[in-house]
Amino acid sequence: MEISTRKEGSVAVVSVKGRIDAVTAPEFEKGLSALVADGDLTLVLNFNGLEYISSAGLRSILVTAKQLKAKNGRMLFAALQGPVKDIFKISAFGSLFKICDTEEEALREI
Amino acid sequence: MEISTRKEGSVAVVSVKGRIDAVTAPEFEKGLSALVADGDLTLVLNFNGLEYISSAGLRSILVTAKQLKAKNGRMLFAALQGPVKDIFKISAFGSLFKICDTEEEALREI
Amino acid sequence: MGNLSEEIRVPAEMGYLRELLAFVASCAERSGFGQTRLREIELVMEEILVNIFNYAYPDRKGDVGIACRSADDGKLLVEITDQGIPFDILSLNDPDLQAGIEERNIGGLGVFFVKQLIRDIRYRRESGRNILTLTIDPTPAVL
Amino acid sequence: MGNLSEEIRVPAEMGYLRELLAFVASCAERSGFGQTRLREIELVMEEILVNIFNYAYPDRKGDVGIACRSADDGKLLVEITDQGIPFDILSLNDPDLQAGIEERNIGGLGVFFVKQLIRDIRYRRESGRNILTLTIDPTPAVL
Ligand SMILES: Nc1ncnc2c1ncn2[C@@H]1O[C@H](COP(=O)(O)OP(=O)(O)O)[C@@H](O)[C@H]1O
Ligand SMILES: Nc1ncnc2c1ncn2[C@@H]1O[C@H](COP(=O)(O)OP(=O)(O)O)[C@@H](O)[C@H]1O
Repeated sequence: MEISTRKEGSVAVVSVKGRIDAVTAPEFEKGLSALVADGDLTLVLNFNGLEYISSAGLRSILVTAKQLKAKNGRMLFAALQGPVKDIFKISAFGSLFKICDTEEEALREI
Repeated sequence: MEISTRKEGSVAVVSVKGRIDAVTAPEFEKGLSALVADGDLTLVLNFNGLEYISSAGLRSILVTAKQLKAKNGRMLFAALQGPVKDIFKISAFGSLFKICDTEEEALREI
Repeated sequence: MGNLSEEIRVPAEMGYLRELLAFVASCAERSGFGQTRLREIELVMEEILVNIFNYAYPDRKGDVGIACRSADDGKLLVEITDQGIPFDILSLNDPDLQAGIEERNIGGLGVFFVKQLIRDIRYRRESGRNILTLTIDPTPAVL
Repeated sequence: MGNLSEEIRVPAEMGYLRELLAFVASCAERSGFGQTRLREIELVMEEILVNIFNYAYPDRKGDVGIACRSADDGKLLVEITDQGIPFDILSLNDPDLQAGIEERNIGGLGVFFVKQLIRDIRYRRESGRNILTLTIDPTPAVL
């Protein structure tokens, strides 16, 4: 897994490549929590390069979402690929988060 | 494993890449036997790209060497890399075959 | 399991996850499963194994075993065995997918995925072991 | 073998060779063995396993098992088990390396490599099984 973060105005865009599984989820969660702790309130997760996510990764997302919610922040998702999209669907994450086809669309949503 | 063969005058130069193990040795042996059956009497084996050889590969070499010997032909070896060189050493193949540092040297030997 | 099955047994620790996933993947490939179903099986196996690593042995170290065998109709039988505390995956309720972010439980998705992706799951406790048997259809479920 | 060992068991067929080699390689990597010794171990394991595929079960199908365990002094213990015909690798004579091309036996190099690369080899026959135990030093032998 590779994470890179950049700022677009007040939005933190987090791009994740590779696999978020039980081995890599702790690092993913630490990255997200650090942003929230630093005061970032809007996160766009660009999953264009993400090939695989397991429940460990969804758990990290929920943990971060709860932290953001407590501060009136939010999380959006962009560019989910086939297998990750299906995992989001069976987890009904679409009812919790805005999920956009592209990063640009997510940034326009804010 | 990848085998490619070309002619240099009357010499057949056989270059082998990858691994000669019990799985690939039959194909390697078939390639050599086909040359001998076609009347090639001098084979130079360029092992520059060969990473691994097990006893199954040495067996194929001995089978071919015996076929060649019966027809007064011969086999030379060139460009053995570290692990393959060591296997040749513990098998004492140096006393059976001419082993050269480069293909050019092998071709000059003939 | 039958005679020509494949088996692996390793310590129940996260460091062995990738090796175990590779083992099951090669069993499923050998049974002729397609890429999509292989991905689903990988997810299912990760969820089951990580739970065993995390929960089966709360106060000691232990092992986990996997056995694979081809079954009828191109199906693959996968049996996961541990000697941890008794746990029946089938006894858990599904998570509440209607809940909002604040109410939503952060756990429970792993077992839910397993049940969504594999129709035929059997559990038994036998001489101190949890034995979970998945009879896996080659047809993809959702992924 | 001890509790925290790793084990694999598969049909004794060539199609499983790469999987078995990968299994032993990850045991040896986990024990901290270096690249050179890993290559030697790969060769040794190929030779032993291919012989079991080719010779252990002349008239039926059967399995082969491998168990790995860390031992003292950073050594790795590898135990190879089959239920084939009794065969003690240690009983074979070394090939005649002085022979010329015509006299030289085309076989016999596999077992010879195993003996050259592993100093501590033990064989026993136990309840219908061949059990070969290699105690593998992390120091490369020749390769
Ligand atoms: N092998 C196991 N042994 C004991 N308890 C388990 C085991 N697997 C799962 N559990 C229990 O079931 C719960 C739900 O598991 P799961 O759906 O994977 O979600 P999570 O692990 O994220 O909580 C776990 O929190 C744990 O309490
Ligand atoms: N597992 C085994 N069971 C029975 N016989 C064996 C076994 N392994 C080796 N042998 C015998 O030992 C001989 C030498 O084996 P090896 O040194 O690997 O050379 P090769 O297999 O090329 O003949 C084999 O030809 C075979 O007769």
